[in-house]
Amino acid sequence: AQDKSIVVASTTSTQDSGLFGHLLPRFKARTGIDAKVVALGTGQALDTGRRGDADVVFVHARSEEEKFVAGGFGVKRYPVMYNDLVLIGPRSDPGRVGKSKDIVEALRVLKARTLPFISRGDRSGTHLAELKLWKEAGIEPAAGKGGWYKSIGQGMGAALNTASAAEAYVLADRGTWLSFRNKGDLAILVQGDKRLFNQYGVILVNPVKHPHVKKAQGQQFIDWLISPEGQGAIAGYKIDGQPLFFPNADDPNA
Amino acid sequence: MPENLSALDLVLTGDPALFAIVRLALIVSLSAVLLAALVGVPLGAAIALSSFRGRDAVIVFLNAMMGLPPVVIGLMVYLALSRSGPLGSWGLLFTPQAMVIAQTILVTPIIAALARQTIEDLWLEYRDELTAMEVGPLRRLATLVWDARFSLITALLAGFGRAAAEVGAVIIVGGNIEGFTRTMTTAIALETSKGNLPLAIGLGLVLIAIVLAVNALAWALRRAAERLAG
Amino acid sequence: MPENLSALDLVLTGDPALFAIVRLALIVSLSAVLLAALVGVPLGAAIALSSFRGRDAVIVFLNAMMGLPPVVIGLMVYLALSRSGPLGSWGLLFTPQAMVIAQTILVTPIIAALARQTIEDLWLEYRDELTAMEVGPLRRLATLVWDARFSLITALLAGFGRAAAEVGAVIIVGGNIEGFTRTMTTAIALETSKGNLPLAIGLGLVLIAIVLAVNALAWALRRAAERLAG
Amino acid sequence: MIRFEELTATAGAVTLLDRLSLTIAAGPPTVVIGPNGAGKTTLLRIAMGLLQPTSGRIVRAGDPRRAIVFQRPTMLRRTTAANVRYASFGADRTRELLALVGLEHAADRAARRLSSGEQQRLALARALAREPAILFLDEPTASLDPASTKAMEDVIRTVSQRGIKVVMSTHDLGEARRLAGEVVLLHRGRLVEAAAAACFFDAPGTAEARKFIAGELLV
Amino acid sequence: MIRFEELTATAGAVTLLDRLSLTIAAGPPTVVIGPNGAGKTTLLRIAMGLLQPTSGRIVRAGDPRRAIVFQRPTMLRRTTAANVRYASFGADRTRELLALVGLEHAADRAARRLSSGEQQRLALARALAREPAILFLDEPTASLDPASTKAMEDVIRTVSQRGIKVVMSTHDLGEARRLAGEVVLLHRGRLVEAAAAACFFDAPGTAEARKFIAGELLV
Ligand SMILES: Nc1ncnc2c1ncn2[C@@H]1O[C@H](COP(=O)(O)OP(=O)(O)OP(=O)(O)O)[C@@H](O)[C@H]1O
Ligand SMILES: Nc1ncnc2c1ncn2[C@@H]1O[C@H](COP(=O)(O)OP(=O)(O)OP(=O)(O)O)[C@@H](O)[C@H]1O
Ligand SMILES: [Mg+2]
Ligand SMILES: [Mg+2]
Repeated sequence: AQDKSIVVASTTSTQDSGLFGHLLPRFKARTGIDAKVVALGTGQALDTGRRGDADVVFVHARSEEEKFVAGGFGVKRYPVMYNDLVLIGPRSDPGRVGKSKDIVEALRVLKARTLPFISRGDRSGTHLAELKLWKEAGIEPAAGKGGWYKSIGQGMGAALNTASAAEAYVLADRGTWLSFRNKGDLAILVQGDKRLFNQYGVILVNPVKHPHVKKAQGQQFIDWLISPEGQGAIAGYKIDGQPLFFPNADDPNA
Repeated sequence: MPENLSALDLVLTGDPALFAIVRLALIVSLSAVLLAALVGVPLGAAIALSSFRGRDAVIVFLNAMMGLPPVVIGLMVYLALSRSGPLGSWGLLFTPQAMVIAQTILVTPIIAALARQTIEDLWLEYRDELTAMEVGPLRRLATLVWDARFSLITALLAGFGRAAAEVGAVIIVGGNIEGFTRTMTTAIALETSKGNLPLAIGLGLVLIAIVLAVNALAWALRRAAERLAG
Repeated sequence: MPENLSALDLVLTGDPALFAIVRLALIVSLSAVLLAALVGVPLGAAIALSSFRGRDAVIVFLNAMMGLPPVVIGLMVYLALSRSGPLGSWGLLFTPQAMVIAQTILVTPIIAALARQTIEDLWLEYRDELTAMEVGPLRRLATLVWDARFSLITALLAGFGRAAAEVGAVIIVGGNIEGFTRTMTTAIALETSKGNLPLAIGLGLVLIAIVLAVNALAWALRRAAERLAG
Repeated sequence: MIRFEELTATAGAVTLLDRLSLTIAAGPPTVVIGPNGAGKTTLLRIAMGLLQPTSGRIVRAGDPRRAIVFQRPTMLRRTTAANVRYASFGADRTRELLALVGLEHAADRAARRLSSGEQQRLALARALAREPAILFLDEPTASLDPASTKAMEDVIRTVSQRGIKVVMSTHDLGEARRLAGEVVLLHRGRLVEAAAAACFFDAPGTAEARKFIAGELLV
Repeated sequence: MIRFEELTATAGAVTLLDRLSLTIAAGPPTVVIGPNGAGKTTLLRIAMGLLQPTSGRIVRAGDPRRAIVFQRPTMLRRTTAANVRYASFGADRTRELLALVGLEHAADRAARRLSSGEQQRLALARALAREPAILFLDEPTASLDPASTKAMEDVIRTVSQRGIKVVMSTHDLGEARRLAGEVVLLHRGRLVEAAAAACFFDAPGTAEARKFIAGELLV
């Protein structure tokens, strides 16, 4: 092949959940393009795009993505899909937070009973979402640092591994959780709260800024993702019969 | 680590978080090197001095263990110390002690393999005399370690370099918990994944400066000891 | 890597993805060690043989460079090779070549520092004779490297161990792209973050087996050469 | 005290000793002579247990403590006194031994910095510190000045009279005459002649011995 | 050819050479004698340029090529022949030189496995391979058998007659008598006497020289 390939900077959650393993072969079959995915923290992924080291960024932190486009680094942001965050904790659930669907209430209980909580602490999309939730709960978790609130500065998988070994609570995206193999005694305790939704967007890196960006092939990738075929492929990715991501390219507000 | 600050700012303002991280990084890697030296040097010396069937295989194995992947060591220690693991009751996972354990496992073969080579080279020179003096195995070992001590420092420094720079194992067993098990290398990894590359590199330079300082100190001690030894 | 399969299954079924990963891991780390040896051994030897003001400082620096943090090296190579960096036009970021560059930088000081010590120990023995023979600097260097070659193998193996086990630098500059820049260590890191610890450890064991095989081969060659040299 | 039976030692294609049989009995020194490469050092090393013969047998009466002064002694990286102390067996006689070999003045100097002759003398002190029953000396006076050679020969005579069996090699035929009870002539790894010193020098039994005594080249 | 002016060499508290002045002129061998530790090796090493004196001056006429046979030569980890070839200057005379020192038979053996005497002979071949104008020999016959010693002395005489200046040390006063044009007696780093060989042995100018020749202990 005459080097039909693009570099996609994405996040660990999409890679660790196995979504790309599902999508890329289909994309390649359709277009003949190799999408090389580099899975990074959200901040690092955007930075990679900013430097022109990727052709496409595919992340989940809307405000950061909009900044990226506004700064002229990206052409246009397309919403692609969402998944949801879930509160994971020990099956025994010492805080009895699993009874309600209210994530903010659950966080208040954790803080009140100083139950161990693992924060990714890496300014990833998931981490930013977590901070927003603490804010809504009126809690400054930094006060618990080193005690019940452990900020580990690592990816989703590592955070789950830590929670599994430490029997702690942790906020995770459903996709990573479902594909995660080291669940141990952990289980989903809180889910379904609207505030837990997590939107993914895809952006072509601006070829005006970085002339070597493979504009046509990158756009082909984006077009495919938001096409009915791509959206169908996303919806079709399931683990144990459960979908991990929900396509919503047609939702202009996403 | 405070946002929007360069590593230089942190150093200049004497940032307490940075100070704690540096302290922990030094304690963990120096403890690991100390423990690894206590095991690795005698082990390397014992292999250098002995001859038995399968000795070559043991040396190959030891040399290969210099290539133990940190992530794998980290995982194994993690599984052992995890609550559901065999040593879970010790409650050591995600503590500095766990990091010392993992790094000790990582560094011991490096020190042992390099010490083996160094001591074997000296043994070639001493073998006849010590054998003729009927020096017993333990004393023989002690003599060679002592007389090779200046060359062995390089082996220890190689081990220290590995421990100080290593991130894969400590992040798994230590968990990179802010204010508790965050060391220089895990902090650098974190800033990298945040996309805060200038701070990451700044911290890297601080780490390199610290490693340099430790090396300079070790060399100064060596030179002083050499002068005393005449 | 296919899900739900143990590393043993992958090995036994001759999984092509695993095979490609092993191949790349070997190519990258062996190339890095080769390049590092080409630079590091002469460099270490040159320092061992020379005497100049500030030599101690150079040795301290070299020893300290054994502790270069892979993540920092990774970042620096990343920034240099990035499209916005000085060498961006080479288009090497996220390629195996970038991984070789980063690992070469990482391993060169290790090989140089260990070679320096080994050759300095031999130089003590040869100095008078070679000086009396007025052997020129280049020939002197070649003679010592050649005559110390059997001991130097341990230095090369230490470098290989570091390169084979290293993940921090290669993941940053290689990007761990499936089918392209995924090596054993980055695959292990990925499986770890997927929580697939048995597969991660299984791959780790495969990696250790490969490192063992390379070491055994190196040792066998050394023994054969030793026998030939008499 | 030691009997060698049909000792053969080879290294690769080279024969170091060739079916050598010899009995070393108590009494005045046994002196091994022979051209360079004859196998003198090899014989002493085998007797000392440092080298295993390829074939043949070594029979010892009991397990007498042995000590050796190598042809090229290696000093440990310590002071002169510490080298002797290191080797000491039983009571510490370091001062006395250093005085015996004339090195009191260098007691606290790094042993590896001593001159060759000084090192050879230190090696003797070290060997004596082991209080051996058999003492092997490989060309012990080769680097010594005339006065030290005399002194060393006196030491050898003294320890020999005290009952220590001395087995030594030398290239100095005068020295062999002065010290030997028995002379052993080696050539190319073979034992040419072993005889009481008086007989050997006055009436050598072989042409090779006659030639060697005359200082002629053996081929 | 070489003049030493007020050479002093110290190492720590030890004085190796003490204000030594000496002129070495072309002609028959200069033989340096003196007790162990007198400074003979030190003097040769300084003359060879391997050691820097602490003070004093060395004046050389031109830059004649020098070679040395050390008291304890170090063999490179190669064969006997390769050791000579390594040192060769100009045309390769390895075979000829090995024949000269009687080591043709050992040409392909590992040099480090040679016996001490063989190594000493090899070291001479190696030094001659450099085609030196000045040849330093530090006790070149110390480990040689009587026949080899004779042969070595013949070699020394021959090269000396061919115009190579030989400066050697020895403990063998007979050898000094046989070879020396000039004798230099050192004691404790000081030059005691430097004189033509005939004068030195027949009419030593100092009490120390008289004692040394008589084989008495110098204190
Ligand atoms: N680097 C050094 N440090 C301390 N002392 C030294 C050093 N080098 C030599 N000496 C001492 O200087 C003295 C002279 O040594 P040198 O080797 O020149 O003696 P020499 O005349 O060659 O003796 P020998 O006949 O035993 O070979 C000796 O007493 C030796 O111990
Ligand atoms: N390990 C070895 N491999 C090959 N040849 C050897 C080995 N050791 C000794 N030789 C050879 O065996 C012969 C005997 O050596 P040895 O050292 O016993 O001689 P020697 O009689 O002590 O000689 P010298 O008078 O020179 O000290 C020599 O020719 C030497 O080169
Ligand atoms: Mg010998
Ligand atoms: Mg000397």
